[in-house]
Amino acid sequence: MASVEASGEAIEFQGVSKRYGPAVALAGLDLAIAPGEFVSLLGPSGSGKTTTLNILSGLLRPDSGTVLIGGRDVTALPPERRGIAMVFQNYALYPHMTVAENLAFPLRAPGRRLPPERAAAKAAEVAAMLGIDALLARYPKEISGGQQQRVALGRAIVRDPSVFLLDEPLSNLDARLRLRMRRDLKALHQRLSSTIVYVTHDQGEAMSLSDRIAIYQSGELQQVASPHDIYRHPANLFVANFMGEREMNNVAGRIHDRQDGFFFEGGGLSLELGPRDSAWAALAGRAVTLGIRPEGVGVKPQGESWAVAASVHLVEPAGPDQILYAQAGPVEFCGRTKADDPVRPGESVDLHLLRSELYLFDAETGRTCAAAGEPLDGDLR
Amino acid sequence: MASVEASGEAIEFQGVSKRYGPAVALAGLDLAIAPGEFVSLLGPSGSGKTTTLNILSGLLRPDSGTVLIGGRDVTALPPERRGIAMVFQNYALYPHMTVAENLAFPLRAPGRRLPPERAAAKAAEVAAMLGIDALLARYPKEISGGQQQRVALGRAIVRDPSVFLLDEPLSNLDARLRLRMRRDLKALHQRLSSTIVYVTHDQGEAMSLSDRIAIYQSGELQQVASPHDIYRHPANLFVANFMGEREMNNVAGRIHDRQDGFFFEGGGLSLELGPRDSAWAALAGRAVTLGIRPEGVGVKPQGESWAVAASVHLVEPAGPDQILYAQAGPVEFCGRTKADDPVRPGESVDLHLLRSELYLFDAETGRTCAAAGEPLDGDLR
Amino acid sequence: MLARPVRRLLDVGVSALIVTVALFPILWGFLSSFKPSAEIVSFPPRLFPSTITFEHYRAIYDTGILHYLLNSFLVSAGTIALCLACGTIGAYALARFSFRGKTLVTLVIIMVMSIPIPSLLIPTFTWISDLGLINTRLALVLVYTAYQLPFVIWILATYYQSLPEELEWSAAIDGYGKLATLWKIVLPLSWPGMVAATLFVITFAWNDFVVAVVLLSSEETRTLPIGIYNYLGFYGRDWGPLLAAAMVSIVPLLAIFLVLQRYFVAGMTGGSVKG
Amino acid sequence: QAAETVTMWTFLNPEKDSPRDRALRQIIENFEAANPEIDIAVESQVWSTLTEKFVVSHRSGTAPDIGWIVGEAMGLLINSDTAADLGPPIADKWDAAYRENLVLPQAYDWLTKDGKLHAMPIMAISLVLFYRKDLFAEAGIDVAKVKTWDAFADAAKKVQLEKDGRVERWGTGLHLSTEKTTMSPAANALMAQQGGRLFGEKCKAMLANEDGVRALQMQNGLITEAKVASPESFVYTLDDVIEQFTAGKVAITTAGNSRYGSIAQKAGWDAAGLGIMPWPSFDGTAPGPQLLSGWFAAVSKDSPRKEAAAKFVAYMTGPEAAELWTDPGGQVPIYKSVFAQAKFQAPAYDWMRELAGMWAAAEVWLPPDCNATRTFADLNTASQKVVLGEVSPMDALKAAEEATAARQ
Amino acid sequence: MIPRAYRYLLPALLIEVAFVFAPLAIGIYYSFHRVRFFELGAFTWFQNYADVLSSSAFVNSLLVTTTFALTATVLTFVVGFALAIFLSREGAPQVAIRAVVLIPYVIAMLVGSMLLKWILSSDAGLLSLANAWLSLDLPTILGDPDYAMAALVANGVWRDSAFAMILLLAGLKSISPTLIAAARIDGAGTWLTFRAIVLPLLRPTIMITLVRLLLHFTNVLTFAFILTGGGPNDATETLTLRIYRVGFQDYDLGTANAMAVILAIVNIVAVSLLVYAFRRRGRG
Ligand SMILES: Nc1ncnc2c1ncn2[C@@H]1O[C@H](COP(=O)(O)OP(=O)(O)OP(=O)(O)O)[C@@H](O)[C@H]1O
Ligand SMILES: Nc1ncnc2c1ncn2[C@@H]1O[C@H](COP(=O)(O)OP(=O)(O)OP(=O)(O)O)[C@@H](O)[C@H]1O
Ligand SMILES: [Mg+2]
Ligand SMILES: [Mg+2]
Repeated sequence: MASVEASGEAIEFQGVSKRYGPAVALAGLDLAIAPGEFVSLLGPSGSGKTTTLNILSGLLRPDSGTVLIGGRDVTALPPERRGIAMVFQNYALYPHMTVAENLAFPLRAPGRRLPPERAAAKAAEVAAMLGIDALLARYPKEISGGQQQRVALGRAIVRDPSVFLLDEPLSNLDARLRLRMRRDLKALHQRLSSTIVYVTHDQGEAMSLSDRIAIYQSGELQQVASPHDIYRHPANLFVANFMGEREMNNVAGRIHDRQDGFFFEGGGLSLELGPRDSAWAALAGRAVTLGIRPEGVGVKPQGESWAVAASVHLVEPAGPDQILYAQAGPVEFCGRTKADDPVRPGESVDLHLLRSELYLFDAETGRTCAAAGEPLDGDLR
Repeated sequence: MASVEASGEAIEFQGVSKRYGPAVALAGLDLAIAPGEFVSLLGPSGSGKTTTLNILSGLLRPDSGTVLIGGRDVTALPPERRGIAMVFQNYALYPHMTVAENLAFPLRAPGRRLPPERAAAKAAEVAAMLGIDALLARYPKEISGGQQQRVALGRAIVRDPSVFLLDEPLSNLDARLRLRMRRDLKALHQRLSSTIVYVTHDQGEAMSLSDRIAIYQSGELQQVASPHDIYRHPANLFVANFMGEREMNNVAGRIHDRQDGFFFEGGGLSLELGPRDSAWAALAGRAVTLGIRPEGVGVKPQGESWAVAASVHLVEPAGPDQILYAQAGPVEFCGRTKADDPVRPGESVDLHLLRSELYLFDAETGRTCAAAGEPLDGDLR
Repeated sequence: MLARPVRRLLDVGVSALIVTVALFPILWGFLSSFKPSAEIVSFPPRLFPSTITFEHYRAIYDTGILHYLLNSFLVSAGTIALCLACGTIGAYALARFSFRGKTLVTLVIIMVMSIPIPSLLIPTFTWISDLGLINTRLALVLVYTAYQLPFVIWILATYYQSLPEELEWSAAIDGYGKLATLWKIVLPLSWPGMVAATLFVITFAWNDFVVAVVLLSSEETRTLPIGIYNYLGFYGRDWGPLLAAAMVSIVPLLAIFLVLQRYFVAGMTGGSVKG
Repeated sequence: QAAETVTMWTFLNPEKDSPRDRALRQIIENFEAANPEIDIAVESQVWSTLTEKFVVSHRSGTAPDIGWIVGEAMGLLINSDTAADLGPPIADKWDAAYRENLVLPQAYDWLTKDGKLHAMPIMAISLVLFYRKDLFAEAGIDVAKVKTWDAFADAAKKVQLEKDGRVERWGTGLHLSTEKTTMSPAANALMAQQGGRLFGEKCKAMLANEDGVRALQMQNGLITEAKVASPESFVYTLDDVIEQFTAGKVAITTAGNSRYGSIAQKAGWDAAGLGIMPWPSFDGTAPGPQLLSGWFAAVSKDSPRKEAAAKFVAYMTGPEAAELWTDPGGQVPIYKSVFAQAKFQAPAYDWMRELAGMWAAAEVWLPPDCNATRTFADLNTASQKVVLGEVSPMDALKAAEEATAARQ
Repeated sequence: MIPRAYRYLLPALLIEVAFVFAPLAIGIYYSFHRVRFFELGAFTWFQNYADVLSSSAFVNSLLVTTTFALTATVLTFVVGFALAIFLSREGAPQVAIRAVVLIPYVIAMLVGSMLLKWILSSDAGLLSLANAWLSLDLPTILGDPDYAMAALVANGVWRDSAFAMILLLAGLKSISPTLIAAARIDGAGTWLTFRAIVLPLLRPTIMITLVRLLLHFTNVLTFAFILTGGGPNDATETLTLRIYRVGFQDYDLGTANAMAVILAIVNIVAVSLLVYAFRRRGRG
């Protein structure tokens, strides 16, 4: 067999569940991934991402449901026959092998079995790409945490696999290196067009790498969509709050149908949403939660926005920007402005809430009912 | 002994070195940390950060040099007698103890020995703070990676230690949680005023948490300074390039002493630095590397800046901003602009290089010779 | 890979083979211990007793097997206690400290295991007599410990070395000294090694005849193997009680194994360290 | 006056209930009743290591006052000079009539070295041939006529039972293992030819000679030619063979006469068929030697209670105790006076009388100062070498002789 | 001040010195003397050693011991390893079979060998039954030098496989299942996983097992003593049996101890070589 297995395969989860005693790690996961797609799994700690990978790789047996790879039901297939490469969250390096041997190990597998020199050459090549070529003769316990992580990554990469599972493969690397690795992964993906399932906590990573992002919460898939859609059209309050560096500003309220149009009212705010004959009618009377990202809260009027009087009580520098916290009646708003915008704690300012950053969520179900300042016809998804 | 050990102690490394065979893990580290100070260690993977912590905690014996804690030479003292709490990069949870037992373990140590109920209560309290209170009865292998990391963190926190070493304690947490933890750590630090040494790869973390940041490269300390100084007054090219989300744009050149003033010339650029009688004179004739952060490269004139004609060849969205790559003669510039600045690949633009973001480094030593657009008298540090 | 039913069948077949080979001779002895004396050595031999008799068990009970059992129990318990007490700390030193003479200590371990025990008997007897320990259970405990300790240390040290050292580091950071760490962290994680060592030591102490017969001289201190051996009497072999006693002697060891076997778990260090 | 406690090591246990245990218990009770100033404390030992332990513990000063010594290890006792001289306190006091009463007068000479009587016999045992009277009768053999080894082989052939070409019952059992060895038929035959001797001057074994070759070939012939003994005989110990005899797998066997009781008790056939026959010889003129051994009592040389100990030994080995040793003990009396008693006229004691007669005719003791025990093993090795190793009998015997010599 | 390592090793070392090395010293002292009937005689320099080394019986026993120990060690190890793997799961049947396998190990050695001799003996035992039932004509086992050696080895394997099994099982349990999982993911099938992951990680345990088995089999007395009595024709007279005979039946402790010393040295050399071979081939 050639050393390039690649050209990705389709993956499908059908109603896959896993529980540990009373705790549900994964609840009826339905997820289809196209061949060659790069999908990131994102979600809070303990939400079932690793469980998903483990079930896909065959390390865990699901309690129910079916897993298909390349259209074939692999639910009962042992890991070594699924043709999957994986980076373990805890690395799982072979302690008795040097870095070089660790890297070359997958190439010794039956059916892949490269001649030793070829395998070593391949391993060295991958090591060079990962910047660990000076460590080839060391044992795992003789290298640093980040170096270990790179070995783990290298061991998965070296196979040129068609399906590729990565569980937070860059979490212990410095920013500079992480960026480079990201680029290399992207290149790899393009070269092999393998299917990649990627777990990460770094939204930037997920955004820049993925074709689609899957958001988990407590074992349940919340939304699967392109990075842009996830960011712009979150399916519900959870997704909206989870994406983005900081949480949205959330205000509970209700949509009022007044003579002069539809209004969001709550937390002392009253924001005009649209005229009487607009699509907002569908939402009239609903209890909703308003959400607006810090990016949508500024101190200068920009585009279409609502002004809200507030008093600043904290300003934090954040690189080229600054984060400000301001109290508007009962609501504390967090906003993000350019570092050179002159706001000082204690000042009274007019906060400008950008309409294009306005989201409304059903107060009961959390479902999104208005996104980017516009009402949605039906409920999303 | 009371359960609060706190009120931090001073730490000092004097010429501490550690080698592994031919490999130098730490080269003559000199570092003094004030009582109650929060110092972050930052540096590429494998640069000696963990080694520093291990030597400080007594797990590693330095080959040479002295370690002082609270003014006392502890170089020969075993770890258990140094009164230090530590979060291990690889967690090192006790696999045979439940989460609750893991958390309570340090409290039951000889010499601290809280009564079991008190210890359990304290552990539960810390668990609640870390959001793992539902997992108290689980064993480490029954929880997710991020949950394990939180247990490791909790085990260190629970002691209210006076010296506190954290080795990438948040790397496996999602952005949301990381932010909360960061805040909690800060609060903890203020409450206990313990001395904290913190290893991280997240510059944002380091910037927002630390009193001072120490930058490592290949076992050598490059600079120790406040976050602002590190960012604004990097000691050398390495530090300057390492800090910030992306590398600086680097251009090799020389400072020319012309009739009309001092000029940086190199890579096809010719930038006027200052008039003939300015402080630039000290640098005249030097071979230097120019450095400018992407944040200092825009497409709109802002403040004092130089304009450089270039053609854009790639634009990447990055949340509220966008990253652009543009070729100016032989030099590729990377810039950062607002997402709504209208630049498109293929366009020719005038790049504006902000003077306040200009750095010059001695080409030979890498030392900074001009920072934030101003020449330095002597060399920094 | 074989189809499931075939595998199952193969499993059962292999299991049956193992059980048969291991058990047959014992079963033969077990069944014989219920035969009347004359039938045990009868020819042609018969597997099952024609009538089941407990006479041999009564006989060993009458000769005071309970007392022998008690002695054996005391000696074994003492031996295992001493072996583990000295073995764990010794093994820990060997596994985790680097010190001058480590190779020498290893050599001593190998040396002690290399010595054929019979060659030590006479000097041991003289020496134990000089110490005034002759005919005491303590003497047995000490000598058994001396013979088994090197092996115990070796097993345990090897096991300790397979544990992630970071856990011990962590305990040190948490304020525990070496011995406390050994007790709280290392021991609970080395159960399989301890179980194996315990089993070997107890089996030796429980079954040793050679040393016991030399060092013990009174009914009072007599251990079970001497009791068993005594049925190889001057007036011929008393198979019935001999086998009955042997069967009885198996029971405690098997019980211990079944109890300890619970601790034979894999992946004890799972979830503890990354790497 | 506080009683003096005399400790004794024996393989018996007076607290238990075998016939011999009961005899010992009775003896001690009688003695203590008669000598209230002396208490006898018995420490029961494993028989096979008893003598060695007695000697070694004597070296380290922890020996009991009295130790029972097994005949085969008498050389150890005497050579190590562990025992006190029992002549003055016991034997020197005997008169002629007393001596006349002894069944085995040679025993005391045997136990005496350099004028010192090292031990006293308690019970005597000799290696005899047991046979199945019933089978002999069935085959029409008159045991009295089995006087030569040829006749022996014939008889064995006749009582051998074969079925489908497989041997169901061997004519005779041979114990030719090199472990736990005693006199084999070859040894008996050899000794018979050498006037009951196996050792010459300076403990030189007398094996490698024509007589030895003849004896060896006779014995091997039983296996290889007459095929009346199992080819596995080379790994059988005496115990193995006796058990086979008891089980009915073998029709004639060697055994210590002490086994009479247990064989009779456990036999898988009618115990009335159990008989003892004299050893055959080559010429049939005189029976083969009765090699005697048994249990003896020695008093530790360093015992501070030698006098009391000797007193008890005297009693335990005296005619009064001998009665108890015979009943309930089941031992062949070593005093003629015992046989004179009315209750020992019963038929159950016939075999003892018979045996005592054989002893009188052919009493033989191995020289105790020679390291003789394993010479029988050497002979067995020689036998094995000839059959399995294709070594000439003479060479094999030479090797045995050397092995014995190396041991002295 | 004693270094801590030695403080921890002290109790163990004291016990060894007191109850092994002290008697051993006496034993070695004996080996330079003529010791008959437990009586220390003249100092004879290396006379005992010279006698021993020039004796063909000694050479024979050395060969027997070597053959027996090597064969038994290898077979026991293989069987024990196979058992450990076959029974490595923690199901009830596995546990039960482990207990069963353990019985031959925990029964008094002497009784075990006696039972085997009984069964193997073609006159008293089951072999004869088998012969009768199946109309076979199995050869006499104990009466034939080669078969007797095989029987001796079988006795060893039968008894001590459980020992190897337990030790290896303990070793197997120390291997993290995550590593096995990782290997499976990497595409390694059962065999490669075993060879490349399990075996190397088990190396220290394997070494202990082999060393201990080897020493056990060179030093064991009971098997030969009971099962074959060293016969036939000295085909199974192991060195230990010979030492026992010379020391306790011939009462020649000088020679016996000289043999014991030689045996111990042979052991130490063999084991050191084994350990060295293991060390050399792997670190980490
Ligand atoms: N036991 C060892 N033997 C040999 N080299 C080692 C050993 N431990 C660490 N090193 C090397 O020492 C250097 C410093 O390691 P250290 O763990 O301090 O790095 P680090 O800064 O913590 O890196 P990371 O961010 O990846 O954790 C690394 O290059 C590493 O390979
Ligand atoms: N063996 C187990 N027993 C019980 N619960 C378990 C076990 N393994 C995982 N869990 C639970 O299942 C849930 C999902 O775990 P999983 O490892 O998939 O989380 P994750 O999304 O990967 O989290 P992280 O980002 O922290 O790694 C967690 O709440 C965890 O506590
Ligand atoms: Mg995870
Ligand atoms: Mg590190």
